[in-house]
Amino acid sequence: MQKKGIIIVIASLSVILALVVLKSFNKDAFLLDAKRAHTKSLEQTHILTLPQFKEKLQQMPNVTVIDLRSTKAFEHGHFSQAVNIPLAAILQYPEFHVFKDSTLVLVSNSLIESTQAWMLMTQMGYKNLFLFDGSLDLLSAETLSDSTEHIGSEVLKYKFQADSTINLE
Amino acid sequence: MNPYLAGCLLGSVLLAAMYFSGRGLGASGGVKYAVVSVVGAVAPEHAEKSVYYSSYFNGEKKPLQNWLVFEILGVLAGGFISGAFSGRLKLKIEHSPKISAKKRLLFAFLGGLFFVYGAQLARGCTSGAALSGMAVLSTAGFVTMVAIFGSAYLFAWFFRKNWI
Amino acid sequence: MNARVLISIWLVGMGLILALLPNNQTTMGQLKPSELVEKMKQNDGLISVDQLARLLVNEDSTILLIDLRSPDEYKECNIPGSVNIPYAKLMDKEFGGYLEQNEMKRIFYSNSEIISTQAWVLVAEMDYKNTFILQGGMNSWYQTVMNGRFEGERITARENALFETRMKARNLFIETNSLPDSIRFQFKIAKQKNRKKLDGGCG
Amino acid sequence: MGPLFILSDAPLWVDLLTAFLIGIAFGFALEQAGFSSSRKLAGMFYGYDTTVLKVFFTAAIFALVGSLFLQYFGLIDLNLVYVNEYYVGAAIVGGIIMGAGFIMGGFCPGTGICAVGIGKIDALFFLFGGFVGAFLFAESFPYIAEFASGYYKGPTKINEWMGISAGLFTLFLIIIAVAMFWLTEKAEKAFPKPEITNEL
Repeated sequence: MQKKGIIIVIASLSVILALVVLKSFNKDAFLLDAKRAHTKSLEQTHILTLPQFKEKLQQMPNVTVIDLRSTKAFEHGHFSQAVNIPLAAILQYPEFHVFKDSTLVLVSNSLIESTQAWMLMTQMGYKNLFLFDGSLDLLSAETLSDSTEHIGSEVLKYKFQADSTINLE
Repeated sequence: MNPYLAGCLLGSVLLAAMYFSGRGLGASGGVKYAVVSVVGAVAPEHAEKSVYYSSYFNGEKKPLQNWLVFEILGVLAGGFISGAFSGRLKLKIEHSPKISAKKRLLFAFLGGLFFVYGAQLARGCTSGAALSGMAVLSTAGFVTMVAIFGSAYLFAWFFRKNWI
Repeated sequence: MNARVLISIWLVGMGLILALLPNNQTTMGQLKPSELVEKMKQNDGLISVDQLARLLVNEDSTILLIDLRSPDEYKECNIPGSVNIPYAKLMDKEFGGYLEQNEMKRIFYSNSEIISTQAWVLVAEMDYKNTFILQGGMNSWYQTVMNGRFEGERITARENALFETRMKARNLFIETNSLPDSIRFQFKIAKQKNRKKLDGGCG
Repeated sequence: MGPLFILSDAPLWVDLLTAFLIGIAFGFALEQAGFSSSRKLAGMFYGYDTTVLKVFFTAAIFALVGSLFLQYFGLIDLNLVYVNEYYVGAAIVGGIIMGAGFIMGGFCPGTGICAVGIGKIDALFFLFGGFVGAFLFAESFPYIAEFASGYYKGPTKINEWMGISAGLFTLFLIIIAVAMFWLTEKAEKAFPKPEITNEL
């Protein structure tokens, strides 16, 4: 009777411990839940406008640019420090975890795509992660033109006027 | 049964209630719903006027169509099954030899009155507030638990003749 | 070794494991990263400004248009029929009724696409369906619907229809946003969630 | 994923049937623990039989530990499990009245109903008293409503109030419980009442 009790106690404890260890080593799981990702995204420091992006590239030469476009578009022209990881294949990329501690900037042709990647990677525990607030289509990929005046895209560029004549501000 | 084993059994019942219905166990609430529906049937006008009763009659559900009422019926059946299982079924008045059976019944009646009155005030009895409340880490559960056991220990000296 | 020692060892062991668990328990119904990427790949969560204009003009009643901008921006101007849930308050319980459902089409919009995409990801990973991002956001709405000059000659019926839809949507937008504030916001307060109250206790 | 019937909008009768089945298991567990005897229950307050304390704490901690593990493995959403509303004054005063009722009657409502199930007549009177108590409360409610609904703190959790994680609080609770189990066994040796405990 006593022996049986000891066996039950030890067995149940080790089963739970094993399950917990298994879960914590599971790679296909988020580190941050939706609530924390939401809090993190509220800081808005991850959105880089063009001038901020250029500054970042100059200040930190070891920034890694993650180019989310298709391989074809990437081969056409890209940043010198860019790595091509299409969003669809982002989890299959072999050395994905290597970037865990470096500063990363996500770029793409579509803001939706880079924001999705940002949310995904933030929840997977990537920290110094930024996204470029703009489309690569509009830039020449190798040289960033200085002439483009750029404010964040999340600013309304128009003003509502009741008389239906709407002016660009 | 070994108390710790019985505790684990009771704990798994509580866990099942949380897992299936998202709530803890309870008992005094069933008593309340029985009283509410009796009052509603006997004196409908009074029940309609009263702030307390009317809140139980304005929903779609009848007061007796309640989780707790059915749970309590189950407790009655479960006690019977277990009693039959262990050969403890017997009509009797259990009391200390130092007091008469009548006195025991009077105190049992008073005890029930106080207990359910207090449970209504605290929104839960030992099972609904203390046990289930502790299992979900609710502050109310811990406070009620400490108050129940604390006051019972305080009053224990006055009623020692009833028990020992 | 009696029962008390056994249960004590068992409980303390469980307690130690629990105390050492990381405190970032995943919330309910959260997708795995691979499942979320699958959802992103499908790319069916987008709606263009013209599609939205058509839905508005046809008075589609299955859409739930959600403005994620700040209350000030919302008051300045908003797309007719939208309710304002500022992005900062998206995860608040009171707006749960808008997110935790599969029936209505949620359309998130902000001035651009970043904030609405963030909201889209948060809802998508809770495994709710029927969520859309307004492509280009409010800026694109202005550019296409409000300021859009129809280029080229209007030849085909299709082009004609597109132009008409834009015109109607533009008029609708101007009409509703020109109304005095007291009328504009009378019916447009985001409803509190009406999920059934948790039942329990025995009081 | 749990709680099953909250997330799935199950029809009412399924929920009520579950309630009945859970009730049977509840009554069975209470009776097997010996809670159908008022003298065993009262024994806790005089130290000769501390079964109540052992069962009570083991059950609460078992359910707590179980629910936290279920949450960790994503099987239950604890946000959807009812957390008792905290009315400070009502909880304390109600608890004190309940303690007095406990030592007078020797049952609590759950154990009383379970004892009725095996034919205890004193438990039946306890239950009658309970009906009267509930009736008196309903009738006196208008006079005490202000107190009963005052000092409202919402469904707060004690670990959040203390600012620590649920797991850490559980560990503290377990350590307290284990110390209490040890003390109760000492008490049973210090205040033995063999003439009562042998009878039970």
